Amino acid sequence: MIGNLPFVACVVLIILGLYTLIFKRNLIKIVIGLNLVQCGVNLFLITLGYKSDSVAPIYTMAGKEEMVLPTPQALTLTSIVIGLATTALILSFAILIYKHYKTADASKIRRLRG
Amino acid sequence: MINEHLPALIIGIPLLAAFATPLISKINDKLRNIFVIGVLGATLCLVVSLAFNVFDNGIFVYVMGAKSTGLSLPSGYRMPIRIILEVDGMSIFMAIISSVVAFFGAIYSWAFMHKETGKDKYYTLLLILTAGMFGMEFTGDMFNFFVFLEITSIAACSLVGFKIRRGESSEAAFKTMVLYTLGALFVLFAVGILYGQYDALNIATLASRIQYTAMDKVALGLLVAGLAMKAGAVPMHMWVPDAYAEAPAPITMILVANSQASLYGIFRVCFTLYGLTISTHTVGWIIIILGILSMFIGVTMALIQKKIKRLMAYHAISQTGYMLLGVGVGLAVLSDANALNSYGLKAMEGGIFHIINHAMYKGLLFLTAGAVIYTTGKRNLNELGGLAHKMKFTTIFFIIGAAAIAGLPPFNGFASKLIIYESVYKFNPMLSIIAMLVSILTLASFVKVFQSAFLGPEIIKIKKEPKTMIFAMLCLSVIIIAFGLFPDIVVDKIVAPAANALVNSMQYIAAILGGA
Amino acid sequence: MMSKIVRTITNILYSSILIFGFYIIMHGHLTPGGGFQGGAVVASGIALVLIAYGYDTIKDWIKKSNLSILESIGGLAFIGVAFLGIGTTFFYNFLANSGTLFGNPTVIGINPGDLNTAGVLPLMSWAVGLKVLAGLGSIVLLMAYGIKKGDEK
Amino acid sequence: MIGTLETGHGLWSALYWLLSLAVLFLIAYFIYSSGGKTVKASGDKGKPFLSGNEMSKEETHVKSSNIYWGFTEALKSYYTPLKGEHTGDVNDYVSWFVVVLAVVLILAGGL
Repeated sequence: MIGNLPFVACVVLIILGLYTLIFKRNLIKIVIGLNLVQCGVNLFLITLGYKSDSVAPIYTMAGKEEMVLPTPQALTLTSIVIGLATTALILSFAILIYKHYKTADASKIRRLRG
Repeated sequence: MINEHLPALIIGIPLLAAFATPLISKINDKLRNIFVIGVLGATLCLVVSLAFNVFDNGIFVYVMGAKSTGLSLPSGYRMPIRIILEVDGMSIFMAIISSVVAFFGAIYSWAFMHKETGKDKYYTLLLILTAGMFGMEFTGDMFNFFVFLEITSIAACSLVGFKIRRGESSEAAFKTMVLYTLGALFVLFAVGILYGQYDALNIATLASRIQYTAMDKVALGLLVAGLAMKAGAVPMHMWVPDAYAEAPAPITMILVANSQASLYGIFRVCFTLYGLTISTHTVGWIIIILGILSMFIGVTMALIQKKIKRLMAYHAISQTGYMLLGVGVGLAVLSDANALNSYGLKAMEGGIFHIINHAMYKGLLFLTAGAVIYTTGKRNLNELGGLAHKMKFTTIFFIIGAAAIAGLPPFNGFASKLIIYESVYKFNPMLSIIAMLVSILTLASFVKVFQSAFLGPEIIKIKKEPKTMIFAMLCLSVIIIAFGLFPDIVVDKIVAPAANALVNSMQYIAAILGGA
Repeated sequence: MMSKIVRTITNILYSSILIFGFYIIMHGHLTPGGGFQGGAVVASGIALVLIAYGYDTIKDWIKKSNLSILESIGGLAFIGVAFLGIGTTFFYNFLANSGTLFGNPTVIGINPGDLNTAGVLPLMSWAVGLKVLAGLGSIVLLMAYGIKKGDEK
Repeated sequence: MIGTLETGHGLWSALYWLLSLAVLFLIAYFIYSSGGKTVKASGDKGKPFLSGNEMSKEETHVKSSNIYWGFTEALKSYYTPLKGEHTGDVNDYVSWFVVVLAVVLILAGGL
């Protein structure tokens, strides 16, 4: 059971992120919600690669113990890099929107509708 | 020698050119434009030559970084460990669309973006977007698919918000980016679920191992929902009119191709990844329902729009519905060999044929809308009128595009819609009747655009449209008319191999894993 | 511009942050880390200087156009190295075990690690590192510029 | 024959269609040319009749929001909720996505 705790945590993170995305109106909070979902997914990936009693896959420290498979960690790293790029882009758009609309309230930023 | 490396070159050359573009911009603007158009033209040639290769020799496998290009399984391995590009009929079909659209988009941009600043970034992002689309279409690896999906998302949203002087552009880009990121994260989650169960990321290996357990069903739902959102299916379509209307016209044309690359993702997941195990009837009906909703709500919303590009964006949603309907019917009868041969395969051919037709005529329509906005500076249909007096070429191109999208013979839209109507009628007559009704409403709303923008007395002053814009529109019109006059050649040569590639998922698996 | 204390600490710290970042980039093929992480560390040094001294002071020190060129060079180098392997395949590691630059064979077992191994991977680490430090640095600078411009109105 | 597409139920050829269109056009032209040539469209006869109102040329242009007014008015009960759903609010966009995700998960999961 205790081994499944990280999976529960990542589902909780994703649900919290979706809650933030649906119910919070501040643009920055929406970005934070996206990042929460992303953290949940990253936690899920990194948990998949976890193996108890094994060492980090660093070649020069190879002992007798088993190594963790590095693929999920590589996936997580790639996902983090992509997440950084998307977050930077979204935040820049948030800055631009604030400059044009003079508000960060998503319910007031609705010139495009219908 | 160059033949062996075609898939890698098609992705690599636009990417290399993208990073070189800012440096070349420092020298000269004109040189940079010629460079970008030349690179995209060369990519188009490479795609065509790869297409001949694939149609002649079957599936093309390219292993990145291996000792030889086709070595997917080095001796002693039971599963591929490297990133593999796998090009079959469907992939190359989508790549043809992407490369044609990107090439004409770059030509059109020359005059259209003339007055803007920051054009070096514009062309860099355009090339990255193109490379990302090729990557999504060629890759044989689920995680790599996610990476290219995000590359296209980031490049597309930056281009949507390119005109930072307009608040609406930033608004559209923000909304689109939130949805794109969320959808891509769910795709990544699904990839994680699949990887956790089967220890593989390669699509062919996953397809050969998949059991369709409860977790696989969750992964399928996440993949279908995430990718359908990016393809613009109703009711997750709200970003489409925002993004399509605010992006510069040539980018809108490429965004259509980008959405279709996500559509390709749905088809690849449903047919190849889950093809052997899926309960095709349920998933097929999910896709059909999404398609019907998209068709109907898209076209009815389009009828009441006041802005020219927003109206066309709603039509893009509606036309996506036809593709989902055609291929969804094929998926629904995939396990029933009799039905598949009698009408399922034809419906898929219709849906897939509609993809290329839609990219061409919707691209042409967006380009004419761009020409209208460029010459008049107005987006609202209420302020337009009498454009046909001065913009004779644009008017003719608009008529061609509108007739094609409304399914008037002898243009290409009619040919693909006819296939969809007739084959879907055998599956379920109701669906076919809805599709015809939608087609009538499409014609009605384009009559409205034509009447209010192009006919009537001259009420506004306009300037003439530049030559490069006319050239790009002319080429797309020629393609549309050629496809309309000789639809059989297109269907036989490129559409039928694509439909067969989707149906025969065993071939896709065997190309990587040997005769397993 | 922040207080004297912050500026003094920044003066002491930023050189070691930069060196640490370049160390991580350089040892990407031996230890945890690599191009992205090292580049991010270097960019955090840029962010530290930006916060301590303010945008007006720093804009004369770090030019955005130079960062943009550096970013292009990083991207070009990465794809260029991938293209160099096209004699065999795209992304082929043609330097590994060749005995030339980064060409030593990897020693198996517990050892301190040899910097001169792994073929094209260190080159790619450097390319990615350059790209990330230039990219993140310009993101931080541009955001500071954008917020500042918004305040003036 | 080149240009003939098999559509699953029948055949379609754009070239034959164009050929028959040309024949029809010829017949129509024949009928048109055999008519009288004495009518002249000059003076008040050639002008459009606008319910007796005098209007300038610019005013005669029908604005796009006036086209299909009757259609949208008749389907008001359909359009009002539909337009109400397109709020342009990013929170609503995400909620629709989550709703569809849930529905697809339930359907695909076979519950």
